[in-house]
Amino acid sequence: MTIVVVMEQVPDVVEELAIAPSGTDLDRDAVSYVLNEYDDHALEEALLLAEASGDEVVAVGIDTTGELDQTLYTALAKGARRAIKLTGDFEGTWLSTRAAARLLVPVIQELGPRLVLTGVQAPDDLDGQLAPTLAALLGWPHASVVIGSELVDGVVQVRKELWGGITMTLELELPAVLGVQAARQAPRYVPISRVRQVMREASIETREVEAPDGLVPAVTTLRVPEQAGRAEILTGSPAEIADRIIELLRARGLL
Amino acid sequence: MTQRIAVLVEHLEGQPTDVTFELLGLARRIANTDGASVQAYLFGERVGHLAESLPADSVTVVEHSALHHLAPEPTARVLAALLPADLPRLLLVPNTSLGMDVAAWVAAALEWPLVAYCQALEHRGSRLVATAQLFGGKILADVTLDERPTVIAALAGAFAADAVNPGAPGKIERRDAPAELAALRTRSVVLERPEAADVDITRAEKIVAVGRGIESKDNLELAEQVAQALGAVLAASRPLVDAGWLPRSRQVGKSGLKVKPKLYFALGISGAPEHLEGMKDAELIIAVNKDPKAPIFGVADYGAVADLFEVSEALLERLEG
Amino acid sequence: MDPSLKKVAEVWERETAIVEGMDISGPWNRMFGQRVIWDYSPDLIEEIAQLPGAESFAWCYQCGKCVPVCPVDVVGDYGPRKLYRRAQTGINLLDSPDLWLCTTCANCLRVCPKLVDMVQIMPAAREHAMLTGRAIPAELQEALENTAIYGNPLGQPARKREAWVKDAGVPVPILHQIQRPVEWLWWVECYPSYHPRGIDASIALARIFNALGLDFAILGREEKCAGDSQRLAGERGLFEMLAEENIRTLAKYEFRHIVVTDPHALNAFRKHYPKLGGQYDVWHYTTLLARELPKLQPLLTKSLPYRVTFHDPCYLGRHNGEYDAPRQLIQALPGVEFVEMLRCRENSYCCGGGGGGMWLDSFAAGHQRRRLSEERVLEAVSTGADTLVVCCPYEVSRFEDAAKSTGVEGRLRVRDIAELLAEAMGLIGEDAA
Amino acid sequence: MRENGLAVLVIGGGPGGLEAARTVAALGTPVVLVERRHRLGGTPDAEHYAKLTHHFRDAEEALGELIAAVTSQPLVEILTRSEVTACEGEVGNFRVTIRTPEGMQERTVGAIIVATGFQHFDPGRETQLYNYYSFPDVVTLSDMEAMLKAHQVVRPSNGQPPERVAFIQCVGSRDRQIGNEFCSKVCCGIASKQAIEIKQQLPNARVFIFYIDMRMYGYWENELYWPAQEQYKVNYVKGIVSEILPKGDRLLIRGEDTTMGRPMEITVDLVVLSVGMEPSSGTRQMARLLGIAQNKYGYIEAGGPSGLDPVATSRPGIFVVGAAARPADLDDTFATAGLAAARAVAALRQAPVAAD
Repeated sequence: MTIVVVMEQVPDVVEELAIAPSGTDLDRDAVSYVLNEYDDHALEEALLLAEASGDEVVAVGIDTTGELDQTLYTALAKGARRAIKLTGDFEGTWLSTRAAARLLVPVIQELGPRLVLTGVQAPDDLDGQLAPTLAALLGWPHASVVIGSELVDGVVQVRKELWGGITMTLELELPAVLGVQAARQAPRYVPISRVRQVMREASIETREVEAPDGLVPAVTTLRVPEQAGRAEILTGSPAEIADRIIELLRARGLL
Repeated sequence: MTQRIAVLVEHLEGQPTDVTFELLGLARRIANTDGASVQAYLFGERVGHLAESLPADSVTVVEHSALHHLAPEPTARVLAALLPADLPRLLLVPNTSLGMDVAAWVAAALEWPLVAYCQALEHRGSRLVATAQLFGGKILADVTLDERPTVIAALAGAFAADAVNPGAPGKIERRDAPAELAALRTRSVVLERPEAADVDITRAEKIVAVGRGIESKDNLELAEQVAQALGAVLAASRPLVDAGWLPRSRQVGKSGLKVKPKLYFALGISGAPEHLEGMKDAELIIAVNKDPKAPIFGVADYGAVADLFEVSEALLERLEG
Repeated sequence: MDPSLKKVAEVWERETAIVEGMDISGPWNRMFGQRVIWDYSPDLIEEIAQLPGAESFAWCYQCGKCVPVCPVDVVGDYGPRKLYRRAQTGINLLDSPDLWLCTTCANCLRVCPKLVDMVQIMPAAREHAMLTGRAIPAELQEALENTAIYGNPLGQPARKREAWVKDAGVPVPILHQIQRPVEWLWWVECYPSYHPRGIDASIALARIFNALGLDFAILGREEKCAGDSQRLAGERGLFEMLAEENIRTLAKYEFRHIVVTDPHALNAFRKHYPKLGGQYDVWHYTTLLARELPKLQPLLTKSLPYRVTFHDPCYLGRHNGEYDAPRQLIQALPGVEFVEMLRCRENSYCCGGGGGGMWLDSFAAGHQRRRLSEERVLEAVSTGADTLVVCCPYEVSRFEDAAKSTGVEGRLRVRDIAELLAEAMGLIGEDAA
Repeated sequence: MRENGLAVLVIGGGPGGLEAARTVAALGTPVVLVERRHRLGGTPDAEHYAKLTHHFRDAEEALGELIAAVTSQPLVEILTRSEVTACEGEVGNFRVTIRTPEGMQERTVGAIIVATGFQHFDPGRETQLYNYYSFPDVVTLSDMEAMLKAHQVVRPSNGQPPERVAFIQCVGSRDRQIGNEFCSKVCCGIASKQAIEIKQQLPNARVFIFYIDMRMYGYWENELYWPAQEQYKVNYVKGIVSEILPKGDRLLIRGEDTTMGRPMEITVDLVVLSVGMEPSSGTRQMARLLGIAQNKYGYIEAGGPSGLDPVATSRPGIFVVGAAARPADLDDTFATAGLAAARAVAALRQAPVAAD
């Protein structure tokens, strides 16, 4: 049986981000892309599940960057059996979550997996997270913010993190969609030697797809928040400083 | 018909969460401008009694055992069943672990627009503009809403919980559980609370972190008191862990753990790059250090050039006294 | 919290612990139970020895010469010959913390009668551990992932690699901007480009180069980590990827020689890039400056009232044979009194940063009485020196941290040779560090 | 220089005696070679050596060449199944009595070379050292040589090839209790050589060598020890075995792994005791008969007045070869044989011509 992992490359927020002249997207020429860190956890969780169940992991991604191969080869090197890349007339665009889900649904239906895993969120999913969106379009049960899962007797048992350490354990009938916050263990390391070996020996299946409606998020403008780079210095006596700190915490609901 | 601004009530173990009131406050401000009314969706098992405490014009109550913990599938299916008929102007859902699953699912199922990570929602002229935090908070996206009903997944803590009911308690409307709940594919939902002994600083919402400025192991007690008063866990920079004052599981930084709490309160940490690497993504960083040139002030949102012991004691007086 | 730890009064104790066959589990009285050796097998030795490059692992005949000179054994229970014996008694190196403790300092190889070459064995064994899916220490994993993504172990954006240049106060030409041939291509490397203390040394060196009228330029954002320490940490593939990219980049420009700040880059360019098609004339900056001493000497006008000692970087000294140039430079500094540490030149101690140790600091510290860097700064202090001079970019931050954690912070300053030269030339102030 | 026509008597037909006889004859002097056994070849032949240390020469073949070189030499008279029973006189005029199958013979010889060799240390029925006489699967180096020569390395108890073989070094050597305070010199090399041969014949066997310290003289280091460890995966463990206990139908050996500082208990199928050398009975007997001094261990005292001559005995004109004087390998034996031959011929030529 099959477990699908959806993997996405996203603009690297470590880099300084600039806004394109259009005002509705990042300056994509200045952006560098990395694998969405949560998708890396989704892959790890999928591999852990598959190692226990004997399922086959298929990594699927939409190539919006022209650089997705590296991500997919890495997934293959880590233990995915197949990798499928969707390509189309959307390279360099900011794909909306809804559009991504629409592109993915036919592939998922064709693969007929019993689980779809993807990262809980991405830094650019303005119109919602991918996992629940996919679940809605597929009509499957789902849970996000997943921190652990197990396939037991035809269901998946999922640990979903709420807050303050509280977790919710759900049993979902299969097939189901999971949005992974953290795999049960840190994503494994695969040495580049292995990735390079896979690049020589394995291949990525490519599917040309049509761009759907609502391709990009409906942004009016993007802007950089006004934020001082350095700390605002609290002055006064220790008592006054303490007062200010408490005030700041209260204002943010931290007290 | 009056337009409605709808809010999904998030609750946990019989208590509405703080963000529910923040969203009700936001809904009220929008409604006041638009002449709309505020409608709360209250789903759960035996939660009807909460309806009266909610500052909304009307509370739509659906009770069913499957809704006990607001699990994603049942909650989303109820909303998807009710919304096409109710057609609110906006549906406000908290962008929390519970809410994010529901918001995206419902919006996709109904093909309604959605703005997630919303930190501001305000009128600009006649239009509503939602502002979302993207790219790790480095970019804000303004989205001008059109006339279609729209789902807003709003960040917790971003809006003031200042809503008051203008008039009498709202109208309470009980609805039957929709048929979809009979055919759920989510089974068995259980909540677990963490064991008190476990401290995992990577998951802590609030961290009080101490560095060499704490001077001696005996002084850790003061920092521990500050942490307790703030509901935070205690963490440390490398030298303290090396000295064996705290276990390695409390070490923040390159060679320790990477943390992203809502609050990082740094006491006596100068901020070596190796340390900053582990905590610079915290949402709010407040640093107290005697050295005005301490690099920690380069990443902190707020800083105080002061004696950490004096500030700690002043804080304790206020928080405990 | 490690789940096997439980709190007993004020200490944390492990539920069970077997160390080198000694079962030290038990209540706080720590009664020892000794484990009998039930079997010997060459299998685990063979598993390592069959790896290309690691053949010599099976050659050890337990003479023990390596152990006293192993810097890791000085602060823990390690030593190459012990690895062989542990393997023989059933402890798999691939699953043992020992796998990650070697800094590839090469001091064992220097004395080994049978040429058991840990400098080759360790990378091969580590790569094999990675390829067979064994977990690697998280710190190292992060550094390797950062290097793969960003081209530097710090996880800093490539664009910021040249950001220090604007603070240099002197021209630092960048090749992709000037587009002309230069005499010297200065390979700055990662820590001198990104780490604040590394940048201090880079600025000092840029000013010295300018004062000498050297025709030089840097690659800036196009430079990626030379990758030698990643290779030694077991990531040969990552090294090859970086080397191929760097060789392609270097092919775009005309230059006659490369001068490197980092001895690890020197080692990579001298010994490993040629195998991948990159042939360069590479100099460490101390070698270059020592050659320029006739021009440099008259510029050293300010007397520095320091008592200094010098730490030989493993990859400059033992690996590449340069012991004299740094000493010539130090002895040229007016006013400076130079004292040697007990372990210097060929038998110099190791800072702990090589072979991936830079990214295994906490891991290693968990298996050692004290850090190698701490051992070294204490040795430096014992000479009566007030300044520890270094010329490898790993060392400034390692030794400064060590000075803090050993409590000698106020008594010992750590300075790059370039910083002292620039200070004596009046190009930087004493506090520029 | 003058010839008196007298022969040199060589006592012992092992490698040392053969080489001495060959050299004396090659120098043009007649030889009488006396051997107690019915055939030449000495201990390597009597104990069925497989291969010789250190060139892995086939023992039978190498000895065959040596024997042929002597038997084809007309100047050598060979007396097998013979023993010297009396000797009197002095250099240039020794009158010896030899018991041969044909009867007693009297001969006058000018010089005598004693090449009576060694015997292997016997672990002893009374001492029951390592239970050699109780446990069939405890054997000695010479037992193993015979098995290797027959290509039949098996456990004597059941005839099955062993999976695990352990050598225990220094059995009967370097031991004040036993009285053999000397190192037998060859056992480390021979154990390593045998370990290699065992691995050649039984590639899946595990071979252990437990030692106090490995004494690999000269080229034995790189020709025996290193290949055994590096190519044949022989496990060398520093720490001598204290005792062997029965464990089911196998053997449990107990000792300390001194490098690791930990006790060890290893189960094996076959134990080889690396027994050392002692002077042979012939050596002791001839020393008494010839009136030459022995050291406290029974070896013939060598060195001469200078202390530096390894073939000189306490009596002028009588010379000693190889393992009759000290634990010796074949190199030592051949070197001293050649030297003894030269010294004997020289002594003969310088001695006064017999009165008759």
